[in-house]
Parts: sequence; C-alpha cells; structure tokens
Amino acid sequence: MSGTTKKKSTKKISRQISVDHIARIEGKAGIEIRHDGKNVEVSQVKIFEGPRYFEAITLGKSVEEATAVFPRVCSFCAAAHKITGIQAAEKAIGLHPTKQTIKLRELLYIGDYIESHALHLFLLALPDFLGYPDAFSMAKDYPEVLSAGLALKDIGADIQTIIGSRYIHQENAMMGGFGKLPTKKNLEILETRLRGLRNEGEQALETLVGNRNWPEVDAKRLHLAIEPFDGTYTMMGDIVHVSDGTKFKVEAYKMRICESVVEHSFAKHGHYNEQPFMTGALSRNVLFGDRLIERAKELADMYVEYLDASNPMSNNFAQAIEVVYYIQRAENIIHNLLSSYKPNEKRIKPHITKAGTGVSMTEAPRGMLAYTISVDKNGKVKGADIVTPTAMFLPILEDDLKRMSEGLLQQGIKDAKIIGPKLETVVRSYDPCVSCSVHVSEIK
Amino acid sequence: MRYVKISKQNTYEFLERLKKIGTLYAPHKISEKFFDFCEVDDVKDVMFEYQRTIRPPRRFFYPEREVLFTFDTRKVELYENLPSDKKQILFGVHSCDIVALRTMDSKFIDDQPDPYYKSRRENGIVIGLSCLPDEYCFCNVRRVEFVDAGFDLFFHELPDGFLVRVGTVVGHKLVDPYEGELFEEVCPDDTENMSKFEEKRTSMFTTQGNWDNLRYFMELRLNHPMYIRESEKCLGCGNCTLTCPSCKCYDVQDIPSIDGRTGERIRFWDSCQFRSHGLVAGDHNFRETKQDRFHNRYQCKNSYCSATTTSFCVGCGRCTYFCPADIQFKKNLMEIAGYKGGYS
Amino acid sequence: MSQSKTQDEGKENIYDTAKCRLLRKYKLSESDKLFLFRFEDPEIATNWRFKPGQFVEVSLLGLGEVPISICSSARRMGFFELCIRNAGRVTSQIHKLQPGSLVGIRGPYGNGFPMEQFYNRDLLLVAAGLGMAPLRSVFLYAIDNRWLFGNITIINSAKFGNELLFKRELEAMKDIATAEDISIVQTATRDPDFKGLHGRATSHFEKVNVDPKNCAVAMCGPPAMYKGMFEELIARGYDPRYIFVTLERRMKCGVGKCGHCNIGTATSWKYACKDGPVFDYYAITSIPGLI
Amino acid sequence: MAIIDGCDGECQPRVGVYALTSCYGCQLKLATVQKIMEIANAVSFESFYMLSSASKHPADVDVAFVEGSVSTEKDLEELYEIRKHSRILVALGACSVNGGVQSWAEGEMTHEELHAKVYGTGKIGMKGLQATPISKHVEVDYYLPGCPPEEDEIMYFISAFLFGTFPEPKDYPVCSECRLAGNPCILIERGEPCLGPVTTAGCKARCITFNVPCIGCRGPVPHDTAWFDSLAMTFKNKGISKDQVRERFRIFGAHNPNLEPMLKKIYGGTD
Ligand SMILES: Cc1cc2nc3c(=O)[nH]c(=O)nc-3n(C[C@H](O)[C@H](O)[C@H](O)COP(=O)(O)OP(=O)(O)OC[C@H]3O[C@@H](n4cnc5c(N)ncnc54)[C@H](O)[C@@H]3O)c2cc1C
Ligand code: SF4
Ligand code: SF4
Ligand code: SF4
Repeated sequence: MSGTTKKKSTKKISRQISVDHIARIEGKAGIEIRHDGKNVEVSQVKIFEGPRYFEAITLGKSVEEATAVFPRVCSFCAAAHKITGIQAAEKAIGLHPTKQTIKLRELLYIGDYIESHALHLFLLALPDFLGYPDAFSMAKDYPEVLSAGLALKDIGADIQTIIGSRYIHQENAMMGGFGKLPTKKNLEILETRLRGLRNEGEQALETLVGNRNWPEVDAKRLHLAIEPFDGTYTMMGDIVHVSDGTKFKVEAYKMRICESVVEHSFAKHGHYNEQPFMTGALSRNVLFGDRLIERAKELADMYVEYLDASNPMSNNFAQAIEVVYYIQRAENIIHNLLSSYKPNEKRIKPHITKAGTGVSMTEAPRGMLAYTISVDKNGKVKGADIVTPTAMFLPILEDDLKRMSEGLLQQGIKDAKIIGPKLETVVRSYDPCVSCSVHVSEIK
Repeated sequence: MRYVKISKQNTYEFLERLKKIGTLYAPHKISEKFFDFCEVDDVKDVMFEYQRTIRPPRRFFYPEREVLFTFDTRKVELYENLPSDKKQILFGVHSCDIVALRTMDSKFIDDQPDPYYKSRRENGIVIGLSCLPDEYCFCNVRRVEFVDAGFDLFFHELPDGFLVRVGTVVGHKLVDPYEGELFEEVCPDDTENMSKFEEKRTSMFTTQGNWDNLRYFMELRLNHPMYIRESEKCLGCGNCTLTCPSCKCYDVQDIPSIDGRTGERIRFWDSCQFRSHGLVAGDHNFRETKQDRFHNRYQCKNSYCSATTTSFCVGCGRCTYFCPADIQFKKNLMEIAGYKGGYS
Repeated sequence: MSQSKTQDEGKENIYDTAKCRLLRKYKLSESDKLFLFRFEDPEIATNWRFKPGQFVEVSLLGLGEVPISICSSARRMGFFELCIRNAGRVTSQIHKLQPGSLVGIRGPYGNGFPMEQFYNRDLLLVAAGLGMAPLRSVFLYAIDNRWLFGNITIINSAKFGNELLFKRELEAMKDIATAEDISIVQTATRDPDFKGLHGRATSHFEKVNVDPKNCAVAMCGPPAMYKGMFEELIARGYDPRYIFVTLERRMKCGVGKCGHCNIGTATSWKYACKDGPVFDYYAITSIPGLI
Repeated sequence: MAIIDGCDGECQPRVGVYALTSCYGCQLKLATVQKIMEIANAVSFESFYMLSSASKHPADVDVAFVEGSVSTEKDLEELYEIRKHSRILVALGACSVNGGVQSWAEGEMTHEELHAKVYGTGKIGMKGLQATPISKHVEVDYYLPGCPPEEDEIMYFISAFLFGTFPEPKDYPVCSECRLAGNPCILIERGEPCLGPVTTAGCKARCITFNVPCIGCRGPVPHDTAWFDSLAMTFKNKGISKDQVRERFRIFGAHNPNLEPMLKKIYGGTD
C-alpha cells in the first residue's frame, strides 16, 4: 500500500511517500508527500473520486426534484445534505416550515450525527487506537466495544428511518415538511431506546481515553463553526463564528470562504481570509463547548486536556462527546415533541410564484455545510452552490500532514511503512468525506 | 334464520366486546379516497359506509407473505410453521367479498386443504355489512349482491341501527350473551326499513341485466380488438389482481439465511400480470406479451366457480377503482359481450 | 404421503416433503442425467404408488422446488427415477448432488395417462427431447404388463443424436424383444452427422407398426409438435378418443392452488397440474390456449 | 452444500467491496446491515477499503461488489482490474446498475461543457468521463439495484451465494409492493407522477409508504417490462405536463435512450 519511490531527477534529491488508497474513510483518496529527507515540499491529499457535477445536473430541474438529488452527494451525511438543501430551497421561495417540522428535522439530523459519529469512532477510528486493521478483527478482543458501537449506529439509523424513510437518502424529508410523520408510538419507542443507550454513548470516549497514543501534530489554527440558535448546542444557526473573534452571517459565506480549483483532485479547496481553517466537531467544541449540558458537559470538563484546539486528533474526542450529548438531546426533543404532537400535520406544499435565492448553512457531522440555491419563477433551479466540510478543511489537513511528516523525518524516521499509517491516522481523525468534497462546486 | 336488531350505539359496544375475543379488523378511512381493513384501536374509527377496501379481506386468511416452513439443510428437514390459533374477527365485509372468500375456500379447503388457509379460516369470524353501490360496483349482475351463506353475522343498515342476520353457530354464540342487552327483537318497522333499503340499493346499481352468457361471448370473441386497445394502456403493475378479493396466485421461494444452512420457505402473492408468471425453463413463456397476460386475467376472472355457482369475479369494482392506468374492467367486459348501456 | 414433524395425527400438510436418498446418477446426455431415488421412510417406500405421466415436486432446501416427471416403472416399489435436464437454478444444483444426498419429494401429482383405457390396444408413443421422460414410464408400464397391450411403437426424437434420451436403453430393448411387436424409431431432427434416422417424428410413420383403429397414442414434446402430429394421426385414421398428450407449464404447488399453470378460457378453466398434465385430443382441440 | 466448486463447503468465500464514483451509500449500507458481523464470519473480506486497512487491491475474490458509476478513466481501469480478479461481479446500487443520478444525457450539455462549467478549463490533470453503468464496460453477473440497495436484498444475495445460487429474480414493479403494503395510491388520488409502475420492486414501496411518490431509484423493471409509454400516457391523462414527466424520469434514468422517443410518441411535439 505504501512505498517509497524515487522521483525523476530534479535538482534536489526529492523522495516520495505515498499512500495509494487511504482505508477506513468515506471515499477514495491517497496521500502524497514529497520531501528531501528533512523538509517536505509537497503534501497532498489526492482524491481519485470522479466528478459528479451535482450543481450542473440539477440545473433546470424543478426545485423539489433537485432536493431529492442533492443528498446523493454523500451517504454518510445524507440527512445533512437533505436538510440543508431543503432549507436553502425553502428560503429561496419564501416558505416557512412549521415549528414541528423544524424540530423533526433536527431530530432527523441528530440521527445522522449519532450514526455517522458511531460509525467513524467505532468502525473507522478505534481500530487505529487499539491496533487492528479493521473492526472485524477488533471484534474478537473487544466485543463489548463493538456492540456498543453497533447499538449506537442502529439507533441513529432507526431515528432516520422512522422520520426519513431510510437512513441513507431520506425521501420523506421534503420542502415544506414530511410526506408522512412518525407515529406517536414510534417516537415513544425511540425515546425509550435512547434512554437505554447512555452507557453505550460513553463507551467510545472511554476507549479512546484509555488508548491515547496519537501522533502529535500540534499547531495553532483557525476554527470556524456556526453559532447554534437559541443558545443551545446544535447544528443549526445563522451566524458563523471564527476563532479569531470575527463573525459573519451565513449568507455571506461565499465572500468569506473562497473555493479554488486545484490540480490534484476533483475537490475544490476552501480558505478563510486566505488561510486554511478547521471545521467539525473540534471546532464546534472550541467555539461553543460551553453550551453543552449535563453529562456531556461533565465529560468535556473532565477530559478537557483531550480537547486540544491545536491538535486535530482531538476531533475524535469531540465527536465522542457529541455522541453523548446528542443522545440526550434527541431524548429531550422527542419528549418535547410528544407533549404537543400533531401527527396529522400537513406538509406545506411549495407554491412558487417568483424567483429567489436562498442560502442555508448547517453543521454537518464533519463540519460546516453550505448551500445556495436560486430558483426561477417556474420553480426551476437556476443555480446551485454547495460547499462541503471536507472541501473546507482539505487545506489545513494537507498542512497537518506536512507538519506530521516533517516532525517524523526530523526524528529520523524515514521508513514509508511507518510514516504512511501515521499519516492515514491523521487523515482519519478529520473523518473526511471524500465523495462529498468532489461532487460539488460552483456554477457561475 | 335468526334475526335480531342492534342500535347504532350498541353496535359500538358490541365491537368493543368483540375486541376481547380476538383481533378485530374493520374498514377505516386511510386517505381521501381509500379505505382499508385495519386493526380496530378505537371503535369510533370504524367506517360503516364505504365502497371497497384497497386490500381484499382474503389477506387475513391468506396473507400477502407468509413463512410456510423453516428448514435446516443439515438435517434435510422442513419444519411446519402453522399460524397461531388466535381469533381474527372481520367486521364490515360486503356481500361480494363474502362470496369471494367462498371462492377461495373452494380452492384452498374443499380439495386437498391448504393447512395454513384452513386454520386461519377456522379461527376467523366474518361479519357482513350492507352497502350502497357506486358506479364501479356490478355485484348484482354477478348475482352476489345478497349473500345467504359464508358469514357468521350480517349487519343490514337501518335508520336507527342494524338488522342482523345470524348465519352460523358461531354467530349465534356471539349474539346469545347479549340478547336483550345489546340485541333486541326485530319489529315490523325494521323489516319495512330493510325492505326500503334494499329497494333503494337495487335501483342504485348502474349496470342492470343478465350476464350469465358473458363467458361464452368471452370465448367466442377471443380476439376482440378491446384486448389490444386496453392492454396498450396497461402498466403490468398487478394492482388489479392484488386488490381482487378472489385472485389467489402465489409464488414460493426459499430464502436462505446467512448461516449457510437454515432458512425459510415463504409464499407470497403473485400476479398473472407479471412476466414470470408463465415463464418456464429455457426462457419459454406461455404468456409472452403484455396482451397475453391481460387476456389471461379476463378469462380467469370470468370462469366459473362451481362451489358458489358464480364467476370468480364478484363485481366488487376494485380492479377498476385501483387501476392507476384507469382501465375499466366492467366497461370492457360489456364491450366484449355486447351489453348495452348502464355505464357511467 | 407427506409426513411432518410437528403435526398432530391425521392432520397433513400438503406442502411437506418426504425425504428421499439419491442412490445413483447416470449421465444420459450433456445436459440430462438420470437419478435413482429411494424413500427413506420404509412405510412410504412400500406404500407409494404413481401412474405413468404423473410428476413429483423435487425440493432442494434453500433453492426451491421443481416439478419433474417420474420416468421409471410404476412397479418398482419404493424406488423411482427422474430424468432431469440442467435448465436453471434448481436443476443445476440437483445435477451436482452426489449419491447419498437427500432431497425432499412430494407427490405424485397430476392425472397421469389413463392406462386402463389403453388395455388391449396397440400403443404409439411419440416423444421429442425431454418428452421421453414421462413416456419411458408409460413404456415400462406396458412392458411390465405386456399381456395387456398389443404392439408397441416408440418414436423418440431429439434435435441432435447425442440428445436422444434413453437411446441405448431403447436399442437394447429392441434387441431383446427381437419380436416384431415392439418397434423403436429414433430420429434426430437437426443433426446431419447422426448415424441413424433423420427428420421429424411425422416423417417416419412407415416404421410405425400399430393398428391405427385400435391404438392408443401418448405424446410428449413441444406444443408445435402436437399440431403436426394431430393432423397426421387423424389423417391416418387414429381414433381421436385415444390420443393423449402431456403439457408443460410453470408450477409451484402441484396441487391446483398457486395458479401458475392455469390454461384455458372462461368456460373451461384448467390447471395443468391437477386437471392435467395429460389431456386428450378433444380437450386440446376445443379449449383455446392449451397448445 | 459446496459453496465454491472443489472445496466442499469448508472454505470461506472471498469478497471484495469496491467503489467507483458514487456517494458510498451502497457500501455504507452493506457495512451497516444488522448482521454485518455474521457476514464477516461467513465470508472473508479481502478488500473493503471503507472498513479495513487490511484491504488489497487487486484481490482475487469470489464475489466483488462494485458500487458507483464509471466516471473517470481511472474508474474504468479499476473496473477492468476488478473484473479480471473476480469470479462473480455484482453491481451494487443505482449508480453501478443504471448510472445513477450523476449520469446525464449527452446532448443537453456535453461532458466537456459540464466539466468546463464546474472546474473551468485546463487546471485539473485527471480526466472525467460521462457517467455510465458498469455493465457498459464489463460483464455483470448480478444486479442489486436501489439508491441505496435494500438490506434484505443484500442479505438474500449473500445467503443465496452461500447456498451456491442466486436469488430468484424480481421482474415486477414497486407498484405491486405498494398495493401489498396497503398504501393509498398517490397517482390515483393526488395525480402526482409516481414511478412505481415502472420501477423494479424490492423496496417494499418504501417512499410511497411515507406518502412520497416514487422517483425510480431502483431503475426500470427488467426484461423490457417497464411500460414507460403506458405510464406516460397515464400521466398525460392525469394532466401532468411533458416537462414534469421528463424531469421525473430523468432523475435516475437520464441516459435512457427510450425516454425522448417515448415522450414524443405520447405527448407529440408540445410541452
Ligand atoms: C409437469 C412437468 C413435468 C416436468 N418434467 C420434467 C422432467 O421430467 N425432467 C426435467 O428435466 N424437467 C421437467 N420439467 C421441467 C422442469 O420443471 C424445469 O426444467 C425446472 O423447473 C427448471 O427449474 P430451474 O430452477 O432449474 O430453472 P430456472 O429457469 O432457473 O427456473 C426459475 C424458476 O422457474 C420455475 N420454473 C421454470 N421452469 C418451470 C417449469 N417448467 N415448471 C414449473 N416451474 C418452472 C422454477 O420453479 C424456478 O423457480 C417438468 C415440468 C413440468 C411442469
Ligand atoms: S375481477 Fe375486479 S371486480 Fe371482479 S372481483 Fe376481482 S377486483 Fe373485483
Ligand atoms: S402510488 Fe405509485 S406505486 Fe403505489 S399503486 Fe400508485 S402508482 Fe403504483
Ligand atoms: S419507492 Fe421508488 S424511490 Fe422509493 S425506494 Fe422504492 S424505488 Fe426508490
């Protein structure tokens, strides 16, 4: 998988470390590092995913059909794409969903969080910490860890299935509401099940804490996250906070975060003020961690040294804390919903009379996700722009890889077989979503 | 026959008590235009006036999908999976559907009984309900608009309740404990009202006449152009057969499980409108084209069931009402047979 | 005949199977094999009876069931043979079975040939391809009860010479019989290299050694063959009341319930598995759609 | 039963899970089925990059699940490579079976135009292709349609494979499952364009059960029994415009060559 090859003769002697196919991430990507034995000249995450031109293929489609297509950008955060896309589309046509719809969407989104985080932590990241190639082999020695992970994945999936029709590509979530609302009984069952899963929720955190052996890639960095509404900690809001103290409205994201085409992948790269930045669970924690409540808050305080803003590996811990938090929040939301639940509330059918543009940003499990959708007066999509978290953090990820490999080289470690896997671990900690990153870009 | 009367108010109470005997199913409104037999949670949801349910009542005795056997390949053994003997009570079955159930019986019980169907049927209680036809109904020309067997109780609508015919011993036993309490005697006024209801009902059927010679014309006009014209429209989706109360085709499959040795032998409803229905090895198909399959249903539904002395089609109108392509079964039959008028 | 593990006395599940052990398998052609089975349960083995032309449902757990005609003599109690063509999902796996394996069998099903009506008559058996399977059973029945039948002629045809089923068995039969009362005609319809007769069954009537007026005809082959044969037979003065054919249809249950084998029209609606698979001349010619 | 010829049921089948260009939902579905651990016990995953660093490529496998459409030359090379090393190749999911949402019809905008529109000209070294189903390039032994495929169909396929066979084919539409599920018909009741009548069954009418008309993610019913014309005719009679019908069919079937002729036949020249 990894190998050292000599580069064609250039002036300096340049050597290469490459990982052809990073395992245990969503999508197909490789790493390429070129160095002269001491300094790294090039560090790239090479993305081999083919382009899917989502913005282009949805052009001219009726906006409702387009919102069915967008989530196909990515399966790991299909609900995130679905909801963000729908919100942007609703804003474009001036449709205001009901309170209940918004709550249910948040619940659906939480389902996505729990499933996605559980999957990442237990099946993709933990094998690194425990020293296995995959979860299957890990299962033999850590059956209870894995079964906790699977139980969490299941509840996340079931929340999405019950609200959204399935846990990948939820067709039931539509503009204006839902085709059919979950029954009261089903919500009650979910509530009970969530209550029974608190221990499982902490399992990932405990295992991670017990096996802290991550590579060091400390470096100061910018964090960006959306300020959740209502002073809570959640994925929806209207204002982006930057760790340098600035703030901007989500509508302004296109001006603040610029994307550019790079040579080595179909994914575009995002920068804030010309600087690479981080987004994701860690950034949320850094900026809004103080809003966590109850057990999640306790845990975050207890393990504060594991939540180091300058170390991307901390992202795993921040995710583990979010799992605990969101189990609790889902339970609370269901509880609230049930007190005045309207199971027969009708979806507001979109009624399009004039052209418009809508912007929506949410925090997907992996970080900020932005949608801009323009609709003409016939309800056809005139333009779409999607910026995904992975596209935003790719530059800083590449910087981290550079720092990491330079650090190792300076320690005298030159063997690609050792460096390769360490680099992979760094990539994995970001929980990148490669298919997300390539299927999107701007149409002018 | 025994006749009793029950008031509307007491009917709810009666339904409430039926729930204690077993699982009670009755027609519910499931959307703007559709009804279905659903398990009764709140008796107030039961619909006493409805035209036809989207799923036919046969499914309570012959479910859409059931496990016949489980198996173990190491022992080469099939383990029977007979249904439990829990009671199922169907309230609100129209007379056409009751006759349709009897046509099912003729296939599944009378000859080499199917143990699954038979057991459910024995544990089932069928309570009929009178109805008023709409333009899709033609049970009258199928001669099944009034049934005299195949139900345990039959409820006839009166202005202030129901006149109940008691059809079987099971029916008597349902009435006995509440005689005097919920059920009262039938008085001449009630009979008068039932008479009026029946009269009104008869006049409401949009199709009149005698259809007894239909199946001969079906055969004499085997190549009627209607088949070509209408099968063009057909979506081959099987809705007509799957909603039909007297269609019974099924397929059987073995579904192995991931352990590599056990599994289930299941059966599930099939439809003659599907390509594979007449397909045999070597890709030869006895009903090759959509038109062949379309034709097949028309012949099958109009064939004769000796047990009920009616055609298998009981004129419930489902296959037309639930056809997404809007193909009109009754109208097409009338076209073939050359029957006039009466269609709206 | 069915036996079941969990059922009460007297209650029977018509879909349950009885275990049969594969004793031997023989290769008949590239795609056909002959399988010899015996019932595991001695009681079933001694009591099981079938009529020529009937079929069984062979069940391979995890794969499904297929209808297969019984092709052996009705006399050999407890044992029966099936000639199976490798045609798909289930049959290909049956072909892979090794002697000693167990399969599930239920049946026999279908009406079979009305052998009693054939008594004291000559017999003409016309088979094409796999059609020889059920007819072999008829033939063996006549041999076993030789005194009940007159002259016998078999016309066995196949596309290619090496696809002629039971070719050698039939040849051997002829050698043993030497007598003129048994005639075997084997012909390949599309095989110029075949060392034997060529052309369709209808073109070899001169070799048929039966009395048309007093002969029973049993046929099994593709529907197209029946049409030609009917014309030929009627023209030659065969009694239509004694002409029988067997039909193939898709079947799942074998007992007239699953509906796949339905044939006919509104006035005569038939199930090939129960009302057939053997039909007489008048049924075939009066009910549209049978062939 | 012997699973693999010549190993008497003793050896574990080797399985590879690969992705071309896709959203990874199908792999995710496979990775998250309830009985994933039982599958992992029954087979050995030689290549499953999403879950295991012990993955090899290429790996000689008995069954290869291939997700995604062919959208770059690299995809194509990889697909050939996979085919060479696999005994049975399964197309997993809509992209791989039919091309998926990212397959668009040439003509309206060519691939080059599209590419230029999104990425500008020149800068990217890699070459993209018009997304195509894998069956366009290699022989496919089995199809598991759906976006994403259904859990029970994945399980049925794997178990059937362990039994030495394939699942029995489905050649009927979602519509029939919709009826069995007891859903009210959206097309009849609301006159909305539902693709259930032409879409391969297997999802148990998942979306319609949620009151959402089918968008055809499982692709057309096989063996030419998807009666597009009849459905378009029905849509027309319900007053649905040509444009709406086209858009519906195009979500998952943009590359269908019959689409435009069919629309022309039913709707004539008008929109
Ligand atoms: C009365 C009768 C007698 C038969 N006798 C013989 C015989 O003696 N020897 C022989 O080799 N074949 C015989 N056949 C044909 C045999 O049943 C088919 O070849 C066999 O079912 C093919 O099954 P498969 O699963 O291997 O093929 P596939 O093509 O994979 O079959 C797929 C599905 O189609 C069904 N199917 C396919 N063909 C038929 C069919 N003809 N009847 C019912 N279901 C079918 C199977 O049950 C299976 O579920 C007979 C058929 C009938 C109806
Ligand atoms: S054929 Fe049509 S009208 Fe007749 S019983 Fe069946 S569904 Fe009803
Ligand atoms: S809603 Fe769609 S799938 Fe369901 S019956 Fe109607 S047309 Fe068919
Ligand atoms: S109903 Fe249609 S869109 Fe929904 S899952 Fe089934 S095939 Fe896909």
